[in-house]
Amino acid sequence: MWALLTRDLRLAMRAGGGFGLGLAFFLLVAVLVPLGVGPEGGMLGRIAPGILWVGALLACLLSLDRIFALDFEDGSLDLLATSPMPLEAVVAVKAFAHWLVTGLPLTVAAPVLAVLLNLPVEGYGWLVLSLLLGTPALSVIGAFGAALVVGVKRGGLLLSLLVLPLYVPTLIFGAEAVKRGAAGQAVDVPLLLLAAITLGAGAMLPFAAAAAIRVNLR
Amino acid sequence: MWALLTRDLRLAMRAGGGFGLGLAFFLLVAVLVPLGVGPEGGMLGRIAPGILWVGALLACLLSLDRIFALDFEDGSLDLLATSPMPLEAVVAVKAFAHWLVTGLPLTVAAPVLAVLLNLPVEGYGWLVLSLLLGTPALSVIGAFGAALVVGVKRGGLLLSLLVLPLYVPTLIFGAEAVKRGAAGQAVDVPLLLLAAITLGAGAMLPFAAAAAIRVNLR
Amino acid sequence: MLSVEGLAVARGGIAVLEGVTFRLAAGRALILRGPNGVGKTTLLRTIAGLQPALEGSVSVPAEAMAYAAHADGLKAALTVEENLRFWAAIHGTREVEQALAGMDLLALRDRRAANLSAGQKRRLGLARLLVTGRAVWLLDEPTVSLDAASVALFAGVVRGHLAGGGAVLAATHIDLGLAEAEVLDLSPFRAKAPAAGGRRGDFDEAFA
Amino acid sequence: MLSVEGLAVARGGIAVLEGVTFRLAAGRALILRGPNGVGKTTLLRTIAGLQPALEGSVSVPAEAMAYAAHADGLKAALTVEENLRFWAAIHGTREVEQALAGMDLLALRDRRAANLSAGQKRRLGLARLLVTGRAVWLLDEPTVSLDAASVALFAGVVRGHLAGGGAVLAATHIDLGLAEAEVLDLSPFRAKAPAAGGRRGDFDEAFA
Amino acid sequence: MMPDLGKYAFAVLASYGASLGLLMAVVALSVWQGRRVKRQLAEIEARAGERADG
Amino acid sequence: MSIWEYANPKKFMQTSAGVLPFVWGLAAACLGVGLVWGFFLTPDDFRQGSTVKIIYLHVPAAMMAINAWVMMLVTSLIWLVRRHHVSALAAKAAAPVGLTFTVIALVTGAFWGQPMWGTWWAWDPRLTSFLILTLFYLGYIALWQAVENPDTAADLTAVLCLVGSVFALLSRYAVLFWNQGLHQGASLSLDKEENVADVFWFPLLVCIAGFVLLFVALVLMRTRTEIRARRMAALLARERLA
Ligand code: HEM
Ligand SMILES: Nc1ncnc2c1ncn2[C@@H]1O[C@H](COP(=O)(O)OP(=O)(O)OP(=O)(O)O)[C@@H](O)[C@H]1O
Ligand SMILES: Nc1ncnc2c1ncn2[C@@H]1O[C@H](COP(=O)(O)OP(=O)(O)OP(=O)(O)O)[C@@H](O)[C@H]1O
Ligand SMILES: [Mg+2]
Ligand SMILES: [Mg+2]
Repeated sequence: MWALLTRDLRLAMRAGGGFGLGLAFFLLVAVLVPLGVGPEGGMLGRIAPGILWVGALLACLLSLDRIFALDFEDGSLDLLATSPMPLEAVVAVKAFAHWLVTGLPLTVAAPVLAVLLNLPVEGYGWLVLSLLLGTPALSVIGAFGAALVVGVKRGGLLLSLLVLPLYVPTLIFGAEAVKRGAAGQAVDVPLLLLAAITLGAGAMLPFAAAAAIRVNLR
Repeated sequence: MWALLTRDLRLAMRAGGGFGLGLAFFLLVAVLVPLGVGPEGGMLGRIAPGILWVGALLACLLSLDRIFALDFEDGSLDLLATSPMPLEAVVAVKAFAHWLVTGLPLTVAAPVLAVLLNLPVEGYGWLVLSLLLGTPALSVIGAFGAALVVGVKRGGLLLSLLVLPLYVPTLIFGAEAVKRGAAGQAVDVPLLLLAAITLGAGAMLPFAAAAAIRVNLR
Repeated sequence: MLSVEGLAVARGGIAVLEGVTFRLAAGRALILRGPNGVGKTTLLRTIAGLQPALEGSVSVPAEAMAYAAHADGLKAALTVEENLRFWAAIHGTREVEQALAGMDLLALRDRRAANLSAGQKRRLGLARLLVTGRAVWLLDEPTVSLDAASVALFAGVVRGHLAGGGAVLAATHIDLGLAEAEVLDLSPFRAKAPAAGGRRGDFDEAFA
Repeated sequence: MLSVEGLAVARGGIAVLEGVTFRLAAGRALILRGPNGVGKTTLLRTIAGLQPALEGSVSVPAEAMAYAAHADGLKAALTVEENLRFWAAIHGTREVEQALAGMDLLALRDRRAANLSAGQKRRLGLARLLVTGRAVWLLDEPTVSLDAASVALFAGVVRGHLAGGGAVLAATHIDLGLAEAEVLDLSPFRAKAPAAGGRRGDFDEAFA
Repeated sequence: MMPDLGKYAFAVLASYGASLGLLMAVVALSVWQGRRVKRQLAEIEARAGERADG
Repeated sequence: MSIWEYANPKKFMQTSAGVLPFVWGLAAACLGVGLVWGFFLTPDDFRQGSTVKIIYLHVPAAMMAINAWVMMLVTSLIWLVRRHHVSALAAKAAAPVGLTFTVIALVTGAFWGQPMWGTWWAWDPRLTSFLILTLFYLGYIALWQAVENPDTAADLTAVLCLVGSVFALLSRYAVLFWNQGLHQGASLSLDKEENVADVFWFPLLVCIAGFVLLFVALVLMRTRTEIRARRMAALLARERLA
C-alpha cells in the first residue's frame, strides 16, 4: 500500500508527472470565465461559487485519466492485478494519491482564486471547507470512471462524459454551501450531504472500480 | 492529403474515436454551469455568451491531445515524417480534421444550448457566426500546442496550460461579439478581429507546429 | 505445482484453444510453441487469472504465479532500481540487489527507465520476476529484443530458479537455450469450428 | 544506393556510435548486429532522417527510404486492408493486394488491427513496406514476435525486393534466414570516451 | 524611526512583507540550487578525473 | 572580439564569476538605499496617503516582469538562430525570476487596490494582462520541466516563447478592447506637481535600478547553475556509456 502510494506521488512529482498542473488549470478557468463573461464585479461575485466549483471539478477531471490509463498501457495494471495486493486496495490508494496531488492543492489555492472572482469575504471559509469535504468524492468517483474506460485509448473525453453526471450532486451541494455561506445563511445541510457523499463514495466505489478493472483486463 | 483527412475522419467516427464527445462535453458544461450558478434567469442570460464560448473552448481543448499523440504512440508520426507528404501539410490537414470533428458540430449545436442558458434571441445568429469564424483558430492553435507536447505521456493537462493562454484573444473577441449582438450593438469589429486571428493562425502556426514535431521526433 | 486440465480459452468471445492439458512439476520448465495467432498469449493470461477460462481448470497454489507479458510494467520516470524496489515492496520482499546482479543491471541502476534501449528495458522487466518471490513464472516471449549474451544470461537465471524449486512456463518462437525444457506444441489444441464439432464460445452458447 | 560516410550518431546528446561507414548497392542486404544498447536503433533513425547526425554524411536518392520501427504505425480501429490502403495512398501507390498476399494477410483483410495477435500485427507492419514503393528498406528488428514460418515468408519477400533492385538495411539479433546478406558488426564503432580521444557530444563541444 | 502609516498600515506593510518574502524566496532557492548543483558536479568531475572549470 | 565569445560556456563561466559579486553588491546597495529611502524618508501622498510607498516595489516589479519576458524572447531567438546553449539556458534561468516579479506586481497591486479602489482585484486591462502574463510564465516553465531531453526542451520552449509573445501582445489589445480600466496610465498624477514628483521619483529610480541589478544577478547565477546542471547531465550520460 505504502509502496504504491509513494510511487504514485513520486511519479507525480517527477518531471512531466503533472503535479501542479491541476492547480494551473483551476487558475485558467478562473481567468477565462471573467474574460468570457465580462468584468462587471457584481455579477462575477454572484456566480463565483458556481464557477469555482465547476473549475475545481474540471481540474480534477482532466487529471483523472492518468489514474489507471498509464498503468494499463505499460502493463503495470496486469501485474498489480496478479500481485498480492487486492485490486480494491489498489483503487483506493490510487484515488487517495490523486486527491493528494489535485484535490488538496486545489483546496489550498481556492481562496486566492476567490479574490479574482470577487467572492464575498464571508464565503472564503466555506469555500475551503466545502472543497475539503467534497474533493475526495471527486477523486473516488473519478477513479471509478477511469476504471470504466481503462481499455479505451485516450479515453479522456469519454471519461469526462461518464464522470460529469456523477459529479452533479457533489457540485450542487458544494456550490450551494459556498453560496449560502457567502450570503450569511446556514450551511450545515449542504456540508453534511457533501460529507455523506464523500464517505459513501469512498466506501463503495473502490469495489465497483476494481470490478470494472477486472473486466477491462480480461 | 485526402487520404489523411479521410483516415482521420474515419478514425473519429469509429467506436471510441471520440466523434460527438466534444459536443457532449459542451452540453455538459451548459448544464453544469446553471447547476452551479443557480437558476436566476436574468443573470444566466447575461453570462450566457461567455459561458457558451468558454464551453466551446474547453470542449475543443479536451479533444486536442488526440491530434498527434495517438499517431506518435503507435509510430505513425515517424512514418508520416518520412513519407512524401510535408509535415506542415500533415499538421494543417489534421487541424482541419479536428475542426470538422469538433468545431463544426459545436457551431451547429450552439443555438440549442443557448436556449438552455437563456441567451437573448438576438444573439443566436451572432453566436453561430462567431463560432464559425473562431473555432478554426481554436483547432489550429490547439494543433500547435499538441505538437509541443507530443512526446509527453498523457500531456493533456500540460497541453491545457500551454494552449489556454493562447486562446484568450479568440475567446474575448468571440464572447464580445455575441454579447454585443445580443445587446443589439455593432459587432463588426470583434468579428473582423476573430477572422483575422483565424487567418493569421492558419497561415503561420502549421509551420511552427511542424518544427515542434520534428524536434520531438528526433 | 501447476496443473491444467482440459482448458479452453477464448479471445473476443471466440474459442481459440481447447482441451489443453498439462502438468508442470517443481523444478521443470515447459515451452509453449505454436504459430502466430494460435493463442499462446491468451492461454498464459487465462492461466494467470487475468481472464476467465471457457472450460476446464487450472490448479496452482494461491499467489504462486508471476506473469511477464509483452509490456514490462516499467515507469519511464523512475530509475531502474526504483522500479524494482516498487515491485519488491508490492510483493513483500526486500531484496533487489540479487535481481539487479542477476540480470546484469548493476551498472544501470540509477538510469531512468526512459533512457534504456529496448533490450535493456527487457532485462529490467525480467529482473522483476526475481523480486516477486513467486514460484511459477509465466513468460510471454521473454527474450524479445535480447541479444545472444542476454539470452544466455536469462537462461542461467531460469536454471537457477528451477534449481531453487521453481517452475517456468514460457511461450516463445525462438530458442531459449534451455535444452532440458519440455516443449508443448499448441497447434493440435486449436479450437475446432463449432460446425466441426468444436465447442462454442460463451456467447454462442447462450444462443445455441 | 545508400552510402554512409564516417557517421557519428548521438542519443540524449551523447555520441553512441562513430565512424560508421558503409555502402549498400541495389540488390544487396546488410544486417547490422551488435549487443543491446550499442546504438542500432539510433543509427537507423539517423539514416532515416528522423534525427540529425553528429558528424558524417548519409547520401541516398531523395525519398528512397522506407523505415520500419518497433512501433508499426497501425490504427487499431481500422481493418488490415484499410491500414494498408492508407499508407499506399500517402505514398501515391494504389496496389495493396500484392502486399496482402505477400505477407499472407488475405484471410485477415477485414479484421480490425486491434484483434490481431502480436505476430499478425507485425506481419501487417511489414506489409506496409511493400506499399511504400520505396527502394531502400530500413528495418529495426523486423521479425520480433514472428514464428518460423512467417520469418521464412518475410525472407522471401525481402529476396523479392532485392531481386527487384531494392536494398535492405536491417538491425536484428536473430537470424533472418538471408544467407546472402552481408553482416556489419557495430561493436567496433562504439564511440570512444573523449578522454580516449573520441569525439564529444554537441554540448561537450561547446565546453571545449 | 518607523513612519506613521496611518490607516493604510496593513496594505503597506503587507506589500513590503510579501514582496521581500518573495524576493528572498527566489534568491534562497537560486542559491540553494546553485550550491547543490555545484557540489554534485564537483563529485562527478572528481570521479571523471577531469579538470573542473568555472 | 565578438560578443558571441561569451556564448561559450567556459568563457561565460569565467566572466560571470568575475562580474557576479559586483552585480550582487550593487543590487543590494540600490535596493537597500531605494527601499529605505522610499519607505522611511518620503512623505505621504496627499491623495493616496501612505499607500504611495507601495510604488517602490510595485512599479519596478511590474517593469521587470515584462522585461524578463522580453529578455527570454531575445535569448530564445538567439538559441534558435545561432544554437548557443548558454542563450537557451539563460532563458530557462530567467523564467522563474520573471514569474516572481509578476507575482510581486500582482500581490502589491492587490494590496494597493484594497484601499484605493475598494477591492483586491478588478478586471482592469492592465491587471488582466498581467494575469495572462503569469499564465504564459507558468506554461513556459511547465514545458521546460515536462520535456526530458534538454536540447528538445530548449527548442520547444523557444518556439513557445516566440508564438506566446505574439499572442501575449494580441491578448493585451483584446483585453483593452474588452474593458476600459481603473488603473493609472503611464502619465500619473506624480508628474503634475514637479516638486512632489521628485520626492517620489528619485527613490523610485533607485529602486528600479535595484530591481534591474537584482534581475541580472539572479539570472547570471541561475544561468551558471543551469550550465553546471547541463554539464553534469552530459558527464553522467557519458559515464553510463563508458
Ligand atoms: C494586481 C494588480 C496590479 C497590477 C498587475 C498592476 C500592474 C502594473 C503595471 C504593469 C504597471 C506598469 C509599470 C510600467 O510600465 O511602468 C503598473 C504601474 C503602476 N501601478 Fe499598478 N498594477 C496593479 C494594481 C495597482 C493598484 C491597485 C494601484 C493603485 C491604486 C496601482 C498603481 C500603480 C502606479 C501608481 C503605477 C505607476 C504608473 C507609472 O509608472 O506610470 N497599481 N502597475
Ligand atoms: N477481439 C478478438 N476477436 C476475435 N479474435 C481475436 C480477437 N483478438 C485476438 N483474436 C485472435 O485470437 C487468436 C489468439 O491470439 P493470441 O494473441 O493469443 O496469439 P499468440 O499465440 O500469442 O500469437 P503471437 O505468437 O502472434 O503472439 C489470434 O488468432 C487473434 O487473431
Ligand atoms: N536519453 C538518453 N540519454 C542517454 N543515453 C541514452 C538515452 N536513451 C538511450 N540511451 C542509450 O543509448 C544507447 C543506444 O540505444 P539504442 O536504442 O540505439 O540501442 P540498440 O542498439 O537499438 O539496442 P537494442 O538492441 O537493445 O534495441 C543505449 O545504451 C541506451 O542506453
Ligand atoms: Mg502473443
Ligand atoms: Mg533498438
